[in-house]
Amino acid sequence: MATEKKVEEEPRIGVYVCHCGLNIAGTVNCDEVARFAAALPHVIVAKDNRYACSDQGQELIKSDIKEHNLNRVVVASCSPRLHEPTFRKACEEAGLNKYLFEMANVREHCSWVHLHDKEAATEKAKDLVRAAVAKVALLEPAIETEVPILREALVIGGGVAGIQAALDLADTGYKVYLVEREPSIGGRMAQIDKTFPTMDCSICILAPKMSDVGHHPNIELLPNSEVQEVKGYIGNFKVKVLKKPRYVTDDCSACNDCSEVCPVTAPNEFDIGLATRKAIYTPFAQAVPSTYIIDREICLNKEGVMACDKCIKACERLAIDFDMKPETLELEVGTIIVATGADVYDPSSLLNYGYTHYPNVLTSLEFERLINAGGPSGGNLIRPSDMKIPESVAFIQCVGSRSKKGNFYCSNVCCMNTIKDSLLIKEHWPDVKIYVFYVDIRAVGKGFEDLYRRAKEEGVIFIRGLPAEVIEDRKTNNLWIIGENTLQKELYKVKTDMVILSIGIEPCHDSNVIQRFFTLSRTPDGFFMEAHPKLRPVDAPTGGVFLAGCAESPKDIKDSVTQASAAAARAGILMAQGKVTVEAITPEPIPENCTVCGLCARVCPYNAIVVDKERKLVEVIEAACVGCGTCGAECQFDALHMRHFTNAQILAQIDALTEEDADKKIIAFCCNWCAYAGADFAGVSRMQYPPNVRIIRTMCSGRVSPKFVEHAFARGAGAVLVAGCHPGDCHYIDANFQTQKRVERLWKKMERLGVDKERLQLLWASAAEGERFASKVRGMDATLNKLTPEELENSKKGFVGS
Amino acid sequence: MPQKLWRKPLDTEKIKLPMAEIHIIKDFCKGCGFCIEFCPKDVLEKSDEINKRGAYLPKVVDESKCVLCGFCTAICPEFAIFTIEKKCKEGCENGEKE
Amino acid sequence: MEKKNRAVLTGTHFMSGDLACAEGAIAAGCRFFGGYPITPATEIAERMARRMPEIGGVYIQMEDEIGSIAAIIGASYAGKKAMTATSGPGFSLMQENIGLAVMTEAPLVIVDIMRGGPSTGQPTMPGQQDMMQAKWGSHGDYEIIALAPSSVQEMFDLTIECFNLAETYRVPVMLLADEIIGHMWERVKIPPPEEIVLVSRKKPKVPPNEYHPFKPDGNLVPPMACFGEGYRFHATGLTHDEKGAPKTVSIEEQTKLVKRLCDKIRKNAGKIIKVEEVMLEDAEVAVIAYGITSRAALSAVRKARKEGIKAGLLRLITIWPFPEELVAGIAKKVNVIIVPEMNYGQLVREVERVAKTTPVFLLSKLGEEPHRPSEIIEAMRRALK
Amino acid sequence: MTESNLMLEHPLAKYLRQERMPHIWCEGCGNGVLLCSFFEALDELKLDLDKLVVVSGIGCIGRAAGYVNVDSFHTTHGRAIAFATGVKLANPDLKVVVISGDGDLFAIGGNHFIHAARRNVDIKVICANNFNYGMTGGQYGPTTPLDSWTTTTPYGNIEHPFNLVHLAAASGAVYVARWTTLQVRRLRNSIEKALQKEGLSFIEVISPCPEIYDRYNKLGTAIDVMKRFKLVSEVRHGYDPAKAEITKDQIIVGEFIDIEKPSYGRLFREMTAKVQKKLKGGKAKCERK
Repeated sequence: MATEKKVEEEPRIGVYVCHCGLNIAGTVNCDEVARFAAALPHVIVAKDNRYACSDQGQELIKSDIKEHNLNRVVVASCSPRLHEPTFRKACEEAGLNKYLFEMANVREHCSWVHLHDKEAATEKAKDLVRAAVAKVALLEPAIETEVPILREALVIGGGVAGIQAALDLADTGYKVYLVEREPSIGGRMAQIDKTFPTMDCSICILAPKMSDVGHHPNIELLPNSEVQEVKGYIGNFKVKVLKKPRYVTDDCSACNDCSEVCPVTAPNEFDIGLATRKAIYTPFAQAVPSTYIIDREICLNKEGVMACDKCIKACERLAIDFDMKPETLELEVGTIIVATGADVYDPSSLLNYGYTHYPNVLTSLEFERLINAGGPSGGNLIRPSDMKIPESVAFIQCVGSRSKKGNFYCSNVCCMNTIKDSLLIKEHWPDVKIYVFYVDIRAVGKGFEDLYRRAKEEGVIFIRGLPAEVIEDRKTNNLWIIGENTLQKELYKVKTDMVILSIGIEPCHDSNVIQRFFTLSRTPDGFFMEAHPKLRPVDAPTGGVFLAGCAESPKDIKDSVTQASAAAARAGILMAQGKVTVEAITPEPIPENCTVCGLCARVCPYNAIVVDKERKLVEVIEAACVGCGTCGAECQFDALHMRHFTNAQILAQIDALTEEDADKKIIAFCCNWCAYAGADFAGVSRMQYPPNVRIIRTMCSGRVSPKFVEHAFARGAGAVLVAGCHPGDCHYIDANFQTQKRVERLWKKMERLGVDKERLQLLWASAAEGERFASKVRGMDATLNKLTPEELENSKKGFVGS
Repeated sequence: MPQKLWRKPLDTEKIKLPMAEIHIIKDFCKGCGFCIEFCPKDVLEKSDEINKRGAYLPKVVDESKCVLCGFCTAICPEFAIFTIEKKCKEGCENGEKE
Repeated sequence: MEKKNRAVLTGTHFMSGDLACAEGAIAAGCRFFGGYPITPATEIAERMARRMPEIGGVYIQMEDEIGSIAAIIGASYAGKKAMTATSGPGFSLMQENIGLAVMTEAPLVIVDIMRGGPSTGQPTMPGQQDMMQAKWGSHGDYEIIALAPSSVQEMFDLTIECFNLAETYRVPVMLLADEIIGHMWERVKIPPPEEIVLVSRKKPKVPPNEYHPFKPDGNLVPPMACFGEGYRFHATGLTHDEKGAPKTVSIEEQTKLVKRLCDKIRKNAGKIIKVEEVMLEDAEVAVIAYGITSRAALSAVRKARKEGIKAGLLRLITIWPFPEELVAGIAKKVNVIIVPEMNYGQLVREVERVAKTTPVFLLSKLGEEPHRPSEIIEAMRRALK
Repeated sequence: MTESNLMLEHPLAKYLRQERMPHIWCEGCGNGVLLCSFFEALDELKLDLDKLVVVSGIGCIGRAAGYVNVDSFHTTHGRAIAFATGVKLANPDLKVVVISGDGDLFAIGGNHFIHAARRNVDIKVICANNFNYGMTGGQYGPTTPLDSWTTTTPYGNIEHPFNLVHLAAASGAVYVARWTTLQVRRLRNSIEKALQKEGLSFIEVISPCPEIYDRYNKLGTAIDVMKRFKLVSEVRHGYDPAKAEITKDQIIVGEFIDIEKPSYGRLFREMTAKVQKKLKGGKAKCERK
C-alpha cells in the first residue's frame, strides 16, 4: 500500500519451529512445517528444534541472526502471551530490534486443540507460519518512548491499608497525598477491639501509625475529602479533590469544650449508633486529625443563619468558622494507590434473623464497639434490651456471605473474627455460654488453627448448620435459634440472650465511582480486578494505579498491610525510575492522508488524540495512548499508522491465511486480552474444536477495521469471527463498543449484498471462557459446510475493492 | 451501604442537655412572630392570647425541646423573650425542676 | 509652671483682634476648637491650630460650620471648654445646631467676626449685620448671650467673659466682633493667670442614680455631668423632661422647658449685662453704639461737648440679653437718641422698642468705611433741630 | 413573676433604659434586633459602660440613643458623626458609637461620614438601612433601590442608590461589614470587633421596615422579609465592597474590610507630644523650616 512505510532493506527472515517436546511435535509435523517455511519469500533459514525457549534454542537463533545476518525472526511455538518477551530479548541480544520479531501460536491454537487430526493441524501450522512470515516481513523497528513519572503519589482511602501505603511511600521519600472521605483516618481497624490471632488491641497498634501519618513531613493528609475527577495517565495524573469544610480550623486543640456545650446530639457513626455524639464532635478519641468537625446536617445553624453559637463562645482558640467553604484541590501525581476499603453487609434484609427488630441481635461490628473498653458500654458485654450481661451468646456465621441471600463469595475474616470474639468473652466472662453456628470454619492462616483450637478448649460450642430462624421472646427479649445441625442431621432449638451476626464484607457501595475514574474492571463479586491474579496482584490494569486492602478483595489486617506495602513498593519502583517506557504500538498520524475529520479522536477511549483543526493536524499523546488501535480502525483515510499492527501487516496476514482453501476457513480476529487469551485457555485445557479457524491477534477487537473483514471475504474466506472482551470488561474501557457498531454496520452491508450474515460472527469471550470460544468455532464450522459456490462468489464480488 | 443507625444509643440516659425555662414579657411583645418562625427547635407557636397592645403572643409548645440557644432573645426586637437554664436539685436526672 | 506660661501669655503684646480672641479663649481654659476657614475669622483658627497642641488642647478643622458646631457641642458634653469661630455665612450654617446647644444647654462660645452680607457679600469688609441673627437665627423661642468688643484688648477680655457666662448659664455665648476689630492690631495686656477670673460649670452633687440632667437648681441652670463620669444620662434635641426623656407631645413639658431655657437668661439679665456710660448724666442727646462704631461715637460725643452740645454715650458691651431697662431709663432723660450701626438698622429696633416716645435716629453705614465722628456730630445737630 | 421584675431577669436588662420600654418601633422593625445585637456585643466584651457614649441622629433608629443605659446624645438630623467626633477627640478614654439610619448618615449627614472616615476618627458607626425614611412616612432616600415605590417616588424611584459598604471603604474606614437583622450572631461579632478596633468602623445592618417600605413595595410581613434575607444573603468575607451592590436577588454580607490605620486622635496626640517636647527644648521636628 502506497501509504505504508517501505522497509529499507530486503527482509532476511529466519523461521524456527518449536517442538516443545511433544506438546507440538506430538501433533504437528514440525520438520515439514520448517521445510514449508523455508520456501516462503524472504526466508533465509528455517529450522525446527526441541525447545526454542531453552538456552540452546535461543543461542541458535542468536547465532543465526549473526551468521546469516537475519533482520527478521519468526518463532512458531506457544502463545506470544507466554514467550514473546523471551524471544524479543534474544533478538535484542543479537542486535536485532525486538519489534522485528513475530510468533506463530502453533501450540495453544493448534497442536493442543487438534490432537486427533495431525494432518489438519500441520496444515494449520503452515498457514499460521505463512501468516507470521507475511507479517514479519512488514514489521518495522521501533524505539519505545519514555514517559516521565512525577515523584508524588496519591493514596485514596485512609484505612490501615491506605495508612501503610502512605507511610511506606513517605518514608521512601516521596510526597504523598492521603485522601480520606471520613473526618478521621483509621477506617474499620479503628473500630475493631482486638485483632486475631494475636489478640492485641487494634487501636493501640493503629494509633501510632495514624499519628505518624498526621505528622509525617512527606504526607499531606486530606480528611473529609473526596476525589472528584481524575485525568491524565501513568506518571502524570491530574486529580481534583473536593475538600469538604470542617467548620473548625487547625487551631482546634481538641479540648472538647465545644462538644460539651453543643445542644444537639446524634448517634455516633463510629460506634454504629450505640453511643451518642454532638453536632460538633470528633469521631473517636484517637482520631487523626484530632480537629473537631461540625455536622451541619443536624447543627442548628442552617442557611447561613446562626441560631446557636454556644460552640463559638466556648472555643477559646477561636477555631470555629461557620463560613468555611468547600475547596477543590488540584493535585498532580505520578502514581495512585486505591485503598478505598469495603462496606459491611447489612443484615436487616434477612428477616429470619430479626436484625433491627430484636434489640439483642447485633452485628459483629456492633459487638466490636460493645466489647471495646473505649466503647459505649465501657467494654462491658451488655445486651441492649436491659443492659445486663448475657448468660449466653450465639454467633451466626456467613451472614451475607457464601449464600444467594447476600454474596456468594467467602468474606474471609468472619470465622476468625468470631473465634476471636468468643475468646474475648470467655476471657472476661468465663461463664457465658457461647454458640457458634457455622457452615465451615476457615482458619487458614498463621496461628489461626491454634486460635480455633483454643476456642474449642475454652468450651465454645460450634454447631455446623446455619439457623433457619431467630425468634424473640417478647417478654424477656431472649432469642430462640432454630435450625438443623448438618453433622448430627438433627434439628436444634437453642435459647440465647444475645445473637451476634457475623456479617460479611462487601465492595464499597460507590466503588463504581472509583472504577470510572481509573477505568478499572471489577470481578463479578464487585471488587477491583488486578492486572494479573498471580503475577501482578497489586497492579491495577491501568498503568500507574495500584490496589490495596479490601477494595481488591475481603482480607484481614495483616493481608491488607502486606498488600499495601506491596502496592507502595510497586508505585515506588515507577517513581524511582522516574520514567516509564510505553510499548511502541501507538499510532503515527500520516498528515498527507489526514482530513482532520476528528473521528479517531472521537472513538479514542483515552482522549489520547488531539485534533487541531486550526493547524490542520492530529497529534497522538504517546503517554496517554495504550495502543488499542480503535482509532486506526475508525480512520477511513489510512491516516493513522498503527505501529506493529499496521493495516498492511494485518492485510498481509489475511492474504497469507486465505491463500489456499479460503472458503474452508474461518478468519478470526481476537483481542489480546480476552478472546485470544480465551483461545489460549482452550488450548491449555485441551478443548478440541475444528482446525479450520485461523486467529489473527490484535490488541483490541476495536482494532478490527471493517476493511479487514471485507478483505477476508473478498479473498473468499468462508467465515469471519470478530472476538473481544465482554462489554463493560473491555481492557480499553469501551473500545469494543466500536467493534460492535462496526460489525453491525457490516451485517447491514451483507444484507444489502445478499450475503449470509451468519458468515460474520461477533463473540464476547473472557480469558477464562475457552469453551465459549471453542463452541463458537464449532458452531461456525456448521455454517461453513452449508456454503454454496454462489454464495461465495457473491461475497467475493460484493467486497472486492471495497 | 453504610450501616443504618437504628438503635437508641446506649448512653442516651447519660447525655444531659440543659433544661430551659422560657419567659415571655407579654406587655412588650408586638407579635412579630420572629421567635416562633426562627426557633431552630420549633419550641414556640402563635397563641390566641392577645396582650394589651393587641398583639398575638407566642406560646411555648414544648419547653423540654428548648436547648437554650438564645436565638429567640437575640432575634426579638422587643426584648420580650428570654430563656434561663432550669436549676435542678443535687444529682437530679435530666434537670427536673425543683 | 511651664504649662501656665504656655497657656496664658502674661505680658504686653501687639496683636490683632483675632489673635487676642484666640489667646483670650486659651486663657479662659478653652481646650477644644472646631472650625472651618472663613474670612475674616480665619486667623483665629490658624492661631488655635498652632496653639492647641502646645497646651494639650484639641484643634480640628471640620468639613463645614455645621460640623464645627456639632463637634464643639460634643466636646462640651465631653467636658471641655469649646469654641468655634466664623463669619456671616458660616454663622448662618450654624443656626440649627445653636438651637441644639440651647436645647441641650451645652456651654460653648461662638465667635462671629462680622463681614458685609447678605450671602457672600463683602468677605473682607466690616459689618454689624449679624446682630439679629445672633438672637433669632435658630427656630423656636430661646435666649442666648452675645457680647460686642470694641478693642483688641476687649477681644481678649470679653472672650474670657464669654466662656465664663457660657459655663455659668449652660448656654451658647457669642462674641460679635466686626471685621475691623478682628483685623485691627493694638496693644494687649495679658494679666498673670492668677488675676484672671475663671468660671466652670456646676457639677452635680447627687449620686448618678439620683441625677436628673435637666433638673435646675436655684438659678434655673441644671448642674452638668459630663460623658464618662458615670452618670449615664441621655440628652436630646427633642423636648424632654428633667430626666432627659423625650416628651414630644406633652404641653406641660414643652411650656416648662421653653420657659426655663429663656428665663435662666432673662431673670439673670441684671447679672449678665455690661455697658459703658459716658457723660450721660446731663445729656440731651444720647448716642447708643457698640463695637467699632462706639469708638467713633466716643470722640464725637467729646467733640460735641466742646461745641456745647450736651451729648452722652451708651456703649453696649452686652448685646443680648438687650439692656432694656438701662436704655429705657436714658430715653426718659434725653430728648433724642442716635444709634450709629454698620448695618441698615438692626439694634436700633430694640432701642426704639424701649425708648417709647423719645425720638430715635438711625445712622446707618454700609460697606468698607466705619462712621466718622463728624458724621455723628452732624447727626446730633440734625436731631436737635 | 410580674412583668416589671420579669424584665429585670432579662439577660440584657442592664443595658436598657427599662422605664422607656416598650420602644416606639413598629412590629417586626429591625431596629430592636440591631439594638439587641449591640447589647449582646457589650455583654460579650464586658465593656465599662461608664466609658461608652452612644450618639444617634434623626429617624426611627435615632431613638436608639434614648434606650441605651449609657451616656447618650440624640443630635440634630445628620450631625451624629460630627458630634461624636467632638466627643471622642475631647475625651479619648470614651468609646463612641454612632447608631443611625441610612438617610441620616448618608443623605443629610453624608459629608460628615466621608470626612470622619477619611480622618479615621476613632468612632464606630452602625447604620440601620431600611431603604427609606420611615419616620416621616416612607420617602425615598440615598439607599432606596431603583424602581421602588415610596411616597415621594409615586412613579418608582429613578435615583441610583448608594452601595454603603463601598462608600465606607472608599472613604477610608478601617473596618467595613454588612449583615442583615437575621444574622444577629455575626452582627454581634462584627460589633465586638469594631468596638475593639482603632479607627472608624462601619457596619451596615439591612433591616426590615414592615409597616412602611416593605408594605409599600409588597415585600410581605416582617417574617417574609427576614426569610428573604435568609434566601438572598450570601456570606463572603473579604469580598470587594465595590462588587457588593444590593440587588433584588442577592445581598452579599460579611466583613469586607479589616485593616490597620492610625486614627486622627492618635496622630493628633503624637503631634502634640512632639510639639511639647520641642517647646521643652527637645529635638523633635514638628514644623517645616
